[in-house]
Amino acid sequence: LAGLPMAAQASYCGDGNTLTFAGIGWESGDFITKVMETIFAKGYDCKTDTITGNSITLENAVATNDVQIFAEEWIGRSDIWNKAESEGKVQAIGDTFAGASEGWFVPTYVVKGDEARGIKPVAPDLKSVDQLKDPAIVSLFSDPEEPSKGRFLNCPSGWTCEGVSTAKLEGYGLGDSYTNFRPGTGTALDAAISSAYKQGQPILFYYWSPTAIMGKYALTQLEEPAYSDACWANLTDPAAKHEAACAFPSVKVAYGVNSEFAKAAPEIIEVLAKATFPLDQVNASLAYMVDNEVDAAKAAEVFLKEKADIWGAWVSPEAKDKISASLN
Amino acid sequence: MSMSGIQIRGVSKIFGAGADKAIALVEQGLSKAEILEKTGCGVGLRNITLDIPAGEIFVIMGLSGSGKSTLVRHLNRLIEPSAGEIFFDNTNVLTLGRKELRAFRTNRISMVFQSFALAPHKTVLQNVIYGQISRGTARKQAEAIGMEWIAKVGLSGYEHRYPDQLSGGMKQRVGLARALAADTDVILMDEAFSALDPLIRSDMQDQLLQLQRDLAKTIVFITHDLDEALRIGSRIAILKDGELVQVGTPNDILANPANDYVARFVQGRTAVHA
Amino acid sequence: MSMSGIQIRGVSKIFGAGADKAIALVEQGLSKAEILEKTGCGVGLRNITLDIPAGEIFVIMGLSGSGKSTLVRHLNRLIEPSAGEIFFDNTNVLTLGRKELRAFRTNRISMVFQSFALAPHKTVLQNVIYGQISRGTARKQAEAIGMEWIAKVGLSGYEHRYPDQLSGGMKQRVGLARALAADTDVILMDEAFSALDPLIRSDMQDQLLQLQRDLAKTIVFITHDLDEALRIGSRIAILKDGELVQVGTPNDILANPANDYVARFVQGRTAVHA
Amino acid sequence: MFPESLNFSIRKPINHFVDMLVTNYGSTFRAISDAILQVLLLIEGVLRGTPWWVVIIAFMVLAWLGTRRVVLTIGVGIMLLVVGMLGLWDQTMQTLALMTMATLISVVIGIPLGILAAKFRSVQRIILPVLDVMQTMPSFVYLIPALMLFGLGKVPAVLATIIYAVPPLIRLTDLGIRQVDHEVVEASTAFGGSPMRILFGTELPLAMPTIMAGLNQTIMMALSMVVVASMIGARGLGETVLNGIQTLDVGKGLEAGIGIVILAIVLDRITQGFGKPRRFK
Amino acid sequence: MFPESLNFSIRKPINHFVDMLVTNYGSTFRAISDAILQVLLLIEGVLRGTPWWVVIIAFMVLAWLGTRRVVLTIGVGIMLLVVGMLGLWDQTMQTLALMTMATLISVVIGIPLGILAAKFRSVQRIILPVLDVMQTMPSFVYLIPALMLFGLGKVPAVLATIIYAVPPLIRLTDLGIRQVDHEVVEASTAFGGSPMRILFGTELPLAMPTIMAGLNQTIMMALSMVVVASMIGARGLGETVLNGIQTLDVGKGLEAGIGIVILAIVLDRITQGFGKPRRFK
Ligand SMILES: Nc1ncnc2c1ncn2[C@@H]1O[C@H](COP(=O)(O)OP(=O)(O)OP(=O)(O)O)[C@@H](O)[C@H]1O
Ligand SMILES: Nc1ncnc2c1ncn2[C@@H]1O[C@H](COP(=O)(O)OP(=O)(O)OP(=O)(O)O)[C@@H](O)[C@H]1O
Ligand SMILES: [Mg+2]
Ligand SMILES: [Mg+2]
Repeated sequence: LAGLPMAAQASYCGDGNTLTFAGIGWESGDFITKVMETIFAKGYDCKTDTITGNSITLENAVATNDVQIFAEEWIGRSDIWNKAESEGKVQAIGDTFAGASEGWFVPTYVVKGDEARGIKPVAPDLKSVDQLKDPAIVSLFSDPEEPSKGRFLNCPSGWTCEGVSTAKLEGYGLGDSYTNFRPGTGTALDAAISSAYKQGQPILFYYWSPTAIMGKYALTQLEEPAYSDACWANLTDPAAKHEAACAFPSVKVAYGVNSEFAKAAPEIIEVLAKATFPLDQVNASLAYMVDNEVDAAKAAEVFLKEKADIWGAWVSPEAKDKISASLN
Repeated sequence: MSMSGIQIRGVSKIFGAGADKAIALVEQGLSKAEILEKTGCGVGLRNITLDIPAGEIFVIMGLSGSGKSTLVRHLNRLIEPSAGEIFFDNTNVLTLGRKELRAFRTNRISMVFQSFALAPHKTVLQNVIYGQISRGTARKQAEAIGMEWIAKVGLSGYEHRYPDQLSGGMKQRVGLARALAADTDVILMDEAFSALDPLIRSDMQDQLLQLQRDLAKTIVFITHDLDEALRIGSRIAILKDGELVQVGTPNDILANPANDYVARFVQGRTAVHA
Repeated sequence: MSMSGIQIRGVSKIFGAGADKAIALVEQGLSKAEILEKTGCGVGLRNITLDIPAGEIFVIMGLSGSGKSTLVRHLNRLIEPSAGEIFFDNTNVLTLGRKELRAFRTNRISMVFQSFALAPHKTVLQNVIYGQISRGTARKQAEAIGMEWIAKVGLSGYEHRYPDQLSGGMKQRVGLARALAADTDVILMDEAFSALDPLIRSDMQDQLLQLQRDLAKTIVFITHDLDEALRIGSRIAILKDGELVQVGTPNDILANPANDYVARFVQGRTAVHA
Repeated sequence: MFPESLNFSIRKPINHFVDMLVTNYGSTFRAISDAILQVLLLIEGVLRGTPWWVVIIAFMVLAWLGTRRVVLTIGVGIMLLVVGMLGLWDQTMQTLALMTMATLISVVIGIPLGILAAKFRSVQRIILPVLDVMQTMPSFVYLIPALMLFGLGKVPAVLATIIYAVPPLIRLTDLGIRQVDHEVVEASTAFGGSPMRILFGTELPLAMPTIMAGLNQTIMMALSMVVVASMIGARGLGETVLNGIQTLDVGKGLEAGIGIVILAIVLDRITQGFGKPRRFK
Repeated sequence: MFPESLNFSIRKPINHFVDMLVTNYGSTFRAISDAILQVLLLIEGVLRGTPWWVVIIAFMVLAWLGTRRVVLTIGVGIMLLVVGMLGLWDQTMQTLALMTMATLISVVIGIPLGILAAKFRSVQRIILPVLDVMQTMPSFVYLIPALMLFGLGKVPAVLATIIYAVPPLIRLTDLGIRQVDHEVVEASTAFGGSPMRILFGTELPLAMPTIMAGLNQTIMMALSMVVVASMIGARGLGETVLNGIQTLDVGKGLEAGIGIVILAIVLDRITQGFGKPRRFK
């Protein structure tokens, strides 16, 4: 090794390692992963790979260094991640995008109606969470399995947001009038929302943005009391009694990486630290996928071709040239 | 006439695929062995025409594999003929619809199988009353009839045993009781006594004769035992390689065997009460 | 002496659970029917002691259900006795280990089953050569032996057929050929001719006699046909309800039946070449 | 690699078809769904409303009636007690309601179809590839449209469970009947047994061991769907498993998994007991 | 409700045990995993490296040799062509490699175990509850520790597939051998057939229809695990299904689902063909 002329180029990729991404299934994660993969493959001559899986297995794989980068990690949302982070096995780098938010939603036609589809507003005054107690509103969201109650579609079981929303339901005093319906998977939640939306029916659910659902459908977030640290501490403590609740804090979405990898590949970490997608850009790309019925790879290609001004700032000039060249 | 018995008219049966080709060869007069070699088809019966009068014990004899079982299976249509017709009291059995066929089988004809064919999951009694139950007899009554026949074939004490707990001859007697308990006009008996010892056998022969005399049942009886045939048969038919070689009263056959084959079959016996 | 035959010593067999209790009742001398009623156990054999000399055709007769099949199945240990011992050339068959037992079965003893027990997935030829192949004979050679026996039982042309394409008597002959092709010292024949017509049957009897004369085979033969027993048997044993009633040469038995039962069995026959 | 020029896709028409269905016929399907739901809720209500010890005793009585085996009866009692002690009683009753319903419907559908397949070669020819699809098409592919049409929760869960679990019962009923000794059936025919009597008196009893192997597989496969059922919002043990998995809490998942296994064993042993002929008990 | 005072939990000890395993024995398990992986990669390499038309012809030849049925042989060709035309060739070959491996290992494990269970009542008594656990314990419960030990990807996928798919083969081999006509076996015994000859010459051939029903179920269940396999990182058709599901793209999921069904049908028909006795072809 000593004989090699100044192995200054000694880098993670240069040493022949494969840079493995988590193959995230949802649209934005898929899109971002495709963009970053192309950047490292073309700009930094990395051997790249993507491994599919559901998010638990993939997060776990980051902890074991089977996967190096989880491109859209909603920090604090998954117990697996929290545990691995506290053990120092993984860390969050940069911000994948800023301004992600979460909350409780209803379709906008519930409040405003939708003339084009002939839907009348059924709850024109509905604005905030505290109105949900109103029996008229409860009966709007009636649960077929327990018709006397309304149905609140929570986050899938096991996600951190599920615990928080459960605590909120109690905190807002809605526990007796709504069933806390946990759909089991993100897919089930999405299917329920999109089915209700297509049929113009009222539905009350937890959701987050940026997402394809959020891009596709007109949704209205219900107002909640302002966020406070004390309130949040109470909501996230499963043992506590919840008497009041408040809004979600703004969410940090970052690149989740393996800690050993982070040590071994500072040049990659440097790029990740800078690579923040503007929120409207993510939304635009998601809309592009929906409108044109194309997959994330195509959207990533279009983004890289057309928005060099955005991603150009994340990489070194040589890398930028190489990437641009590869696109043509 | 009210009881006209069974008429078999030109019945042939070919086993195996390509029966058409084989039946043409049968008409050309090729032998069973030749046809087997040429087409792979087995000739079961060839052009059998035969009258079985009502109220008689009609015995069928012949070499092993000569088509005896095949012939009697045609009578209750367990086998469909490749050619020919079968009349039963002047109705063509082959044209019976599903329902008529079932009624025919429950009320008119029953059978003792060469291989017993008992239901392994049913007790002796349940096996024996099968025919009666099929016909709609109330279970109580059917069981009384069944117990009677079980006693007559010497199986009292075994009515709640299962077939796999019986000896070969006992199984055969269950099959026998099953056919007799069905109380039909016609009973087909395919080597029904072959597994019985001489004592029980002669007892059974007596019962059969009595049944025929008292109730005028028509019994088609396959046997290999010439003594038995002579003792109980009103008439004897002899088959060879699927062909009918001779049919007549026992004395006819003993006195005037149609050919050498029949002569060898009845060798050493002379006509009685001739 | 080199060929000492088979000795059966005090063998009893009880079928069903609770054999111990039943065997006590057997010793108290209760009847088969009583024991069946009391314990639900079937008495197969009770305290049989019998010598079967080597090189003879030994016939076993008796009522249906009297224990004949059960007795011969003890000889090749398809059934284990509830009590008693069996010696074969002075070795106790019941003490043979797995391997010895297998060697004993391949080389010394073969069997014709009352219910044929052919392998349905094997052709006639494959069934017939089973014993030879078990013994390790090369397939070519085994097939030659098999074809020879198939011809001898009159089934040439059927060697590549499957059992379900054969008539009852033909199946029985396959079973016969299988036992004979195994070429063992002892052959157990459980009603081996019961489904055969008189012509083939007498032919088979001749072959059996010849086999015994030429090769000094020991043949244990169960039959219900007294003529047959008298014709081929060197010695006849008569069973009743699992008990041995009489054993002796045909003439002995005809001349001095041990009791009324035996007398009825041999009724109407007189001793020949006395 | 396969040449791209030959490619075609059914993706868009399928998606548009699903959209159309959901948009236009959603309410019809909801009505159907609600009807099924009422039955389910009834069973569940009974099971959850009954005190735990009554349920355990009831199952022990069933086990005894089915098998007449003391050890097994006590075993059933202990296993159900374990479920309760693991703190899973309520979830277990929810899952049990779902599985009982799915198994019952599977039997009602599966055995007759198996019989038809055994009797008519044409039915068999049509049914076999359908069963292949039912067993191997990933359930979410049809669950998504089902979710959209029937709503989240128990109804699509029962449907998916039946679709996945019924094929082995159909297949083995078919096989069992075809394997019945031809001679015995022939004898029944010769004595004028009606097709129904032959079927119920001869063929089904003789095919019973094979049919019961099919029912065993149906129960096993139904219980292997418990987690999928929870993925679409059916409550019960599956939800606990899912929660355990998603929080990497293997112990929690295992506890609920044990609950599922116990349910499977209890349901299986009892049904097998009832399926065994009296003679061999 | 079940009284809480009776509760106990095995959750913590299990979790600690898993932690301990991962921490202390992780590298050992990785080594095992790598060995299995090599074999898998070999099969996959061959399948993916061969031109598509060669693969299709090879399968058609196999189908012909197995079944001697023209329609079926052509059907196999057309179905594989459809997979290619749906643009799923490469994924299909990846899945095929995984499934071939899993099925082969299942046969190698399943038939001998089934035979042992049929021969020895004690083996059967031990094996049956284990099979119940294998079929109904939700796979993720054991997959999570497996993932931690073996790493992501094909190896745990093959393991999970085998665990889930092998039980019906064991069960039906057992049942099939027990159902063989006692008299025929007795005759073979009387002629001195060795246990091996009786097994291979008499029992297995006569049990074949039932065993093949088991193999059919094993193949069906293996292919029903394709999506789970992809959830833990195995490539192939499951990946496409998963992606389709997560984006509510029913059409995409359905296309890949059809690919899975086709694989199931092709594998099943070919193996069934080879399992049928020559007499009935
Ligand atoms: N497996 C069994 N289980 C119970 N009882 C049996 C069994 N096998 C035979 N038996 C009984 O043992 C007795 C003798 O049977 P065996 O088969 O030896 O009679 P057999 O003399 O050969 O009669 P056959 O001439 O009718 O063949 C019979 O009463 C029968 O019921
Ligand atoms: N299912 C079948 N398939 C093919 N051939 C058959 C079939 N059944 C019978 N045969 C053939 O038909 C012929 C007549 O058989 P059948 O059973 O009628 O003879 P049988 O006279 O009853 O003989 P046995 O006295 O031996 O019972 C035989 O050559 C037999 O091989
Ligand atoms: Mg016959
Ligand atoms: Mg006998």
